[in-house]
Amino acid sequence: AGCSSSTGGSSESGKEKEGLPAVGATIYKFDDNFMSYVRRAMEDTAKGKVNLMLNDSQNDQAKQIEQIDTLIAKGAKSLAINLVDPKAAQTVIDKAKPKNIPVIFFNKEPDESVLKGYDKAYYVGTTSSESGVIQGELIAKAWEANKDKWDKNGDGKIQYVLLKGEPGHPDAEARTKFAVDTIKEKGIQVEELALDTAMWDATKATEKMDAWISKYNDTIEFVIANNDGMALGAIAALEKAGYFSGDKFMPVVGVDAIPEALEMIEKDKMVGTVLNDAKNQGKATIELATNAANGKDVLEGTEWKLDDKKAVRVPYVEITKENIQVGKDAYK
Amino acid sequence: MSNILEMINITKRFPGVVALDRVSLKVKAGSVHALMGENGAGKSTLMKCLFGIYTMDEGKIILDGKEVSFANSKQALENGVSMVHQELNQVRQRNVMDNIWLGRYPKKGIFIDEKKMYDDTAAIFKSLDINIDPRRKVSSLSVSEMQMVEIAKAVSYDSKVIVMDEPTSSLTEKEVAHLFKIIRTLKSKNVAIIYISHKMEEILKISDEVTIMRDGQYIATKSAKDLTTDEIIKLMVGRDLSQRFPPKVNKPGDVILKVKNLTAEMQPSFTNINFELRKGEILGIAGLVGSKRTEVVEALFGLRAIQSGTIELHGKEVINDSPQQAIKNGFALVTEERRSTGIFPGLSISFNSIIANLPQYRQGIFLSESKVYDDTQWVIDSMKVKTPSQKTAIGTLSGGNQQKVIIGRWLLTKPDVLLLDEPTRGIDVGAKFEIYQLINQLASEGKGIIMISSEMPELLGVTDRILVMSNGRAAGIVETKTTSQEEIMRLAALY
Amino acid sequence: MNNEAKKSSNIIKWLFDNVIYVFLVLLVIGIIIASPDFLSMTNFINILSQSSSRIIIALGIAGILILGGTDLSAGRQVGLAAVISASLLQAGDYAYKMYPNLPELPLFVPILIAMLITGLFGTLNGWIVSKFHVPPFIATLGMMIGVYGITSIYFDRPPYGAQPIGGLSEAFTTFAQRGIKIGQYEFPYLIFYAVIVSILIWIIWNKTQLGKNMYAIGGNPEAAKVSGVNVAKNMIIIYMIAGLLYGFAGTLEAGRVGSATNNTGNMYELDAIAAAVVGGVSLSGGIGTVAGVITGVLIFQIINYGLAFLGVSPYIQFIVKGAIIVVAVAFDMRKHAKKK
Amino acid sequence: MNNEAKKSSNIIKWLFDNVIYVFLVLLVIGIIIASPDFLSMTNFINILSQSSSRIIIALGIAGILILGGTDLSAGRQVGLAAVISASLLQAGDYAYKMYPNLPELPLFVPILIAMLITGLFGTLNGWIVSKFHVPPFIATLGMMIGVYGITSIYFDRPPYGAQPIGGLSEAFTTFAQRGIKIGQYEFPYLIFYAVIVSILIWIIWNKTQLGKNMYAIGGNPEAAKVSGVNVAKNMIIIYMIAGLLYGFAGTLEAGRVGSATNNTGNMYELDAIAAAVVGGVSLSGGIGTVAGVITGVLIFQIINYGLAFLGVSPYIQFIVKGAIIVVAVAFDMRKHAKKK
Ligand SMILES: Nc1ncnc2c1ncn2[C@@H]1O[C@H](COP(=O)(O)OP(=O)(O)OP(=O)(O)O)[C@@H](O)[C@H]1O
Ligand SMILES: Nc1ncnc2c1ncn2[C@@H]1O[C@H](COP(=O)(O)OP(=O)(O)OP(=O)(O)O)[C@@H](O)[C@H]1O
Ligand SMILES: OC[C@H]1O[C@@H](O)[C@H](O)[C@@H](O)[C@H]1O
Ligand SMILES: [Mg+2]
Ligand SMILES: [Mg+2]
Repeated sequence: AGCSSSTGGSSESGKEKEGLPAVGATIYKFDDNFMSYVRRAMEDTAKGKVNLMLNDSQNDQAKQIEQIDTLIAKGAKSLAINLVDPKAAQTVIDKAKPKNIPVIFFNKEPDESVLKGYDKAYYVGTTSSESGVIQGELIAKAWEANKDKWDKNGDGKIQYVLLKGEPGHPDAEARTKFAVDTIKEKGIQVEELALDTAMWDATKATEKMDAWISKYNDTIEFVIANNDGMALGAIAALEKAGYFSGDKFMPVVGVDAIPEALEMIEKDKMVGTVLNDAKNQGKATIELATNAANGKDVLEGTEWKLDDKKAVRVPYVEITKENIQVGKDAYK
Repeated sequence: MSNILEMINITKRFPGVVALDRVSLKVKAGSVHALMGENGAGKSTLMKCLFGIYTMDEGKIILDGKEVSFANSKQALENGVSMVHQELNQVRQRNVMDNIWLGRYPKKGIFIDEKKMYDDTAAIFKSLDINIDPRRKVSSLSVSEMQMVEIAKAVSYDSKVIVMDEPTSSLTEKEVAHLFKIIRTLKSKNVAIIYISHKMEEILKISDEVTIMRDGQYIATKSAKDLTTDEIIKLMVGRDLSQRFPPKVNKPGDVILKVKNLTAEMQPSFTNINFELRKGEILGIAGLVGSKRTEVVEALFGLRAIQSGTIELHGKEVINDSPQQAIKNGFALVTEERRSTGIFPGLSISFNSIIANLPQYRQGIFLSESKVYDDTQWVIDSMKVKTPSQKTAIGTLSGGNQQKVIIGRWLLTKPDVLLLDEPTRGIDVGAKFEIYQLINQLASEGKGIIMISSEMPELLGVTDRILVMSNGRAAGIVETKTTSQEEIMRLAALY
Repeated sequence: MNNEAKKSSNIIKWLFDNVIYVFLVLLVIGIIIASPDFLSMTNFINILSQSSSRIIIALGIAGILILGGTDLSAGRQVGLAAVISASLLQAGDYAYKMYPNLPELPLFVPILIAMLITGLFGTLNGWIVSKFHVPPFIATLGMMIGVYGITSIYFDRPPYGAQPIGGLSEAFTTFAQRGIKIGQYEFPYLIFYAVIVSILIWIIWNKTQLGKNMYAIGGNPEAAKVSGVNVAKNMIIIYMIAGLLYGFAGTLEAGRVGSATNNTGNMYELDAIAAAVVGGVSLSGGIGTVAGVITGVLIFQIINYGLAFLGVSPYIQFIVKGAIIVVAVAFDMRKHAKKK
Repeated sequence: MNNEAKKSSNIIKWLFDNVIYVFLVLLVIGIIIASPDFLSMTNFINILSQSSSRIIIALGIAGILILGGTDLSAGRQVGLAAVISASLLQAGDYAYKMYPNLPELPLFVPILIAMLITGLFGTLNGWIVSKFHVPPFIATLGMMIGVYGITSIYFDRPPYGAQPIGGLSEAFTTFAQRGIKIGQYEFPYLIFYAVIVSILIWIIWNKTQLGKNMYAIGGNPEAAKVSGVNVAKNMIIIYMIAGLLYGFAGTLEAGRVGSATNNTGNMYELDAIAAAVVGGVSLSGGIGTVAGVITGVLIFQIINYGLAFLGVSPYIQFIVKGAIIVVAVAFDMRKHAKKK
């Protein structure tokens, strides 16, 4: 096991890398669907520019802190950090600041005050809540257009069940809250039939959905999932119960826009999802980190702009059948 | 008669010990060959080398004219060697016939032929006159029944050579007689038996030849006809041991323990046991296996719940509802099953010596190292434990030496009442003598001692009085000086 | 004792010996009282079908427990099999295929391949444990970590990276999601697979030499050895069978959910071991029955399903589930306590 | 044997008995060969400080393993303590405080509260195991699930819901993140805490009655009972001590990371048990040393740190890590094999 794996460019020779500035990066969890795309974009962008040292924090903030120690010990010139737990940002800065190493946080947003406390700290990413808001808008729009079919009991309210990700996970919490809040803001009444955590997991989602279908039968009018994985699990349960054949239908939404979900949307088994723009998140992260590592202004030579919170914002995009190509393009 | 088995110059080393140093053994077909030696002499190790459990370091084994060296027990069994192991080796969770046919189940196609297993077991038991249901779980058998099952299993292989490593350690006289009958039948079928035992009386009765080992070395092989017990002992121990039992010097005094109407909670067990024990007295308990002797002492020691009855110590009632309480009240118990309730196999001699006596070593919150060291050394010295060091794990000692440590453990607690359940099981004559001496000495110091034993000579040689139990009841208490083996047997069969 | 008393004491003894089955019944009654509509054929079928692959995994692991071993790699092996079978069973027209040019294979080929691979890893477990005397906990922990690495490398690849492998072929989803219609109800094939596996395992455990050896090795390895049992060989086979079962269960998981990731099966071993123990398998080896294992799995699944069905809040579910497990086993242990 | 030969055989014996320490040294040498700049004071300090809370947890769990038990709830207890101590130790001026009106408490108060609570759960574990004879695996599995529920309920509350608890007070982060400057290097306090805990535990295990009783219970519970050991009481105390240690480690984790969530500590028990076993603790009880446990943790941490330092790709890291663990123990087991 040599050092060859520390960047995505496997074709690169070790020698070439020696000369490149080192950027230390952590991904909160390597096998996260979405982050795997961000990671690829980072690797692609890094090729030939920096020596990217990638770490898998395995969803454990303590492990990530340790990896940062290691990266600093290995002489990283800048850090690109995908926090496990956004509130741990201060600890990261406490480690980087004395050594004057710039930090680009990405994908999970630290508190504004923390970023303000270190002039070499920036953020690239979205706002967790945004995916929830967009999901909520998507639901509201779809509901308004199909109310006559979907409001099975005709009471004008959405009777929904919600599959939540891991409790305490910032995305799970934000999506759960903002999706429902947004629907309500659009003036649609809702009634929660059931809410349970399926831990981002398709299998668990299938099993929860089995129980709910049995219990609520046709009174369920909407299935909201915190991510596409759980949405797919729910669809498996629904299909087993006879949905999506004949005129039995159930609107299901998720977040992530993974290929499988796009397929479901095309087959009319899913109403929509929310695309996280992985490509641009990864690209922006590395571009800023590269500049930082070279001691340049982080934005130099890039198309990105910082907002007042020292953040580069990469927006979420709503995906439905109409703009499905946008989702597909993300995988080109 | 030709030698069916020759073991020549076998050497076996363990870290820190040379267990066998060029030991030889020649066994004739159709004979009973006794293998004798003190605890730790290397008898079991020699047999384990034969049986493929240990790999010998040097030496040669010739079986039936062919040189062999078994890599595992399977090969030994397939080549006509079977073995009754010193430590009971059974799968207790399974039933008797599963154990008997383990490693060689009869099959019908790919399935096990349960019916054949049952029938064959029943047939073997019938021919050996054993009365145990083949479908019983082994864990529900008494120790002696387990031992009989082991013997039946070894016999059922139709081997040329059967090793019996202390087969009678848990058997009573009646069962021993039964075993001897089995052995004689085997002999008549030209089977050779290697017989290891510390029960002197048995050796001359059953064996044709005797090989004696000492300290891992071969000493001599003689015809049993030409030997006396004393000669064997001399060869084993390396010096004269004129008497088997030390002279009795203890003088029973006042009553120390009074047991009144003791009845166990979970029946069937003992009922209505009454007896008194005096200071300086050694009270034996005799009885057949299953007569609940063990359960009585377990109840005295707080290991078994009692339904009614009282225990008085020094005239005051005591309630031993746990061993801890019993120890506090000055009781000690050397249990019958050394392996399951005695030793901590992975832990050191030192640990095993002092564990029942910890409160004595406390200095503040710590334990005094030096006291621990001294007491351990006392156990090793006074019990003549054969060990490389205090730190040696007890599990690697020979069975007899383990037993000595356990007895030492309890002597350290300086009990008023010492309960001994088959204390000399598996212990060699020399060591037995030492243990008897210690028991005597304790008695002379005014302790009360209760000793369960299935060895009649031992009971008659050591005790002052004997309580005979029969079927959970006290059949009578006899004076040792005036009683006889016949009287005890009669009482034991009373109920 | 008179006859009456004897009879009632026999019943009490029976109840004690079968506490765990009694517990299962009480649990169901409890849930029904809390929510009478729990008592429906649909729920019954759901629970059975959700239990199916778990039963298969638990039977695999239980064999190892009875041997006196353990297997932490079970869940990751399930995941590996799920990912492999899913990747080989994507529908021909699915846009994001892992192997775009792979024709649609007959169902049994990918299932066999997946089983073969996990069977191999199972064998490797058994080999390490029996030949190098590595404690099963460590051997299978190493395997758990290693297999996850392998699965991830296989899974997280171009063209699509770490994406759930979906778009499974119709044949595959039918195999794992459909069932046999009896009257108005559809009994999922899954249930039948579990039944068949249970019967096979029951036969192995009770009627074959391998089974008897398994119990003997777990009960007293020394005794087995000196009785001429080839301990290593038998251990390896039991570990191998477990691997095969994980492989089969993994393909069922993929098919049932309609997709697989490298995280599929994560921690399944914990549930499986727990279910086996609740069902009376002894962690120190030598003891366990097929019926017990199945009961254990059902208890777990009824708890999971029942709490979700009752709509108990997620956090409270954790607490209740933890408590029920402990109480179930505490009750079960009374049968041993009684004997003293 | 002549003197020379004896000497060399003694060395061989020593090497065999201490294979695991030898392995540790070889591991370090291997990494240094692969990357000579691994040999630096910074790396050394990093590894030690990263090992600190793990050592504390592993020592807690190792006591239970020596008892013949196990503890799956360790990680979740660490999480509970982390969340509790963090919530009570937020800086006065931090905007998102869980208790907006709570004044800044002296450091030891929240630490003690956290330890008290986990000490209680530890005691509960011990009580269930010893009084109801529930197998430790099940009792602590129930506890693991239940404690997670409790932590989540505590964590997911108004005013801010399930948000990571950050903004820890200066005193707290200093306590866990700073250290003593010696020359140009800062030795984190963490290391000293681990050393102190190790010494205390060493004393308990080796010099006190409790320690002897612990080994006795693990070595042969029946014999321990007969020898007058109050088995239940001693077990409960050992479980309680483990709980206290998890509590302390949990507060260190929160302080070290600078925040805590209900996921903090998840699965730490697995690493801790594995480290203990690699360090020679027997899962069947009765055997284990403090030095061994520390070595086990260091081996794990050096593997983790070393692989990351070498830049081995994460998925490959899993495979290498799995293999190293198995090999380490396989080597260690040769000392037993030798004796046949
Ligand atoms: N596995 C082992 N490891 C280390 N030493 C051993 C082992 N087995 C036996 N020994 C040592 O070998 C010697 C011989 O032991 P062995 O068990 O053969 O004696 P024995 O003659 O059968 O005694 P006993 O009559 O007490 O059964 C003893 O010193 C014992 O400590
Ligand atoms: N049915 C049984 N199930 C389990 N254990 C048993 C059973 N019967 C006897 N035992 C155990 O076997 C041992 C001896 O049994 P018991 O007390 O009946 O006979 P004993 O007269 O004490 O025999 P001995 O003195 O020869 O050991 C005891 O430790 C007892 O617990
Ligand atoms: O932590 C895991 C989760 O992370 C989210 O960001 C993602 O949308 C989910 O699909 C899931 O992968
Ligand atoms: Mg409605
Ligand atoms: Mg012997």
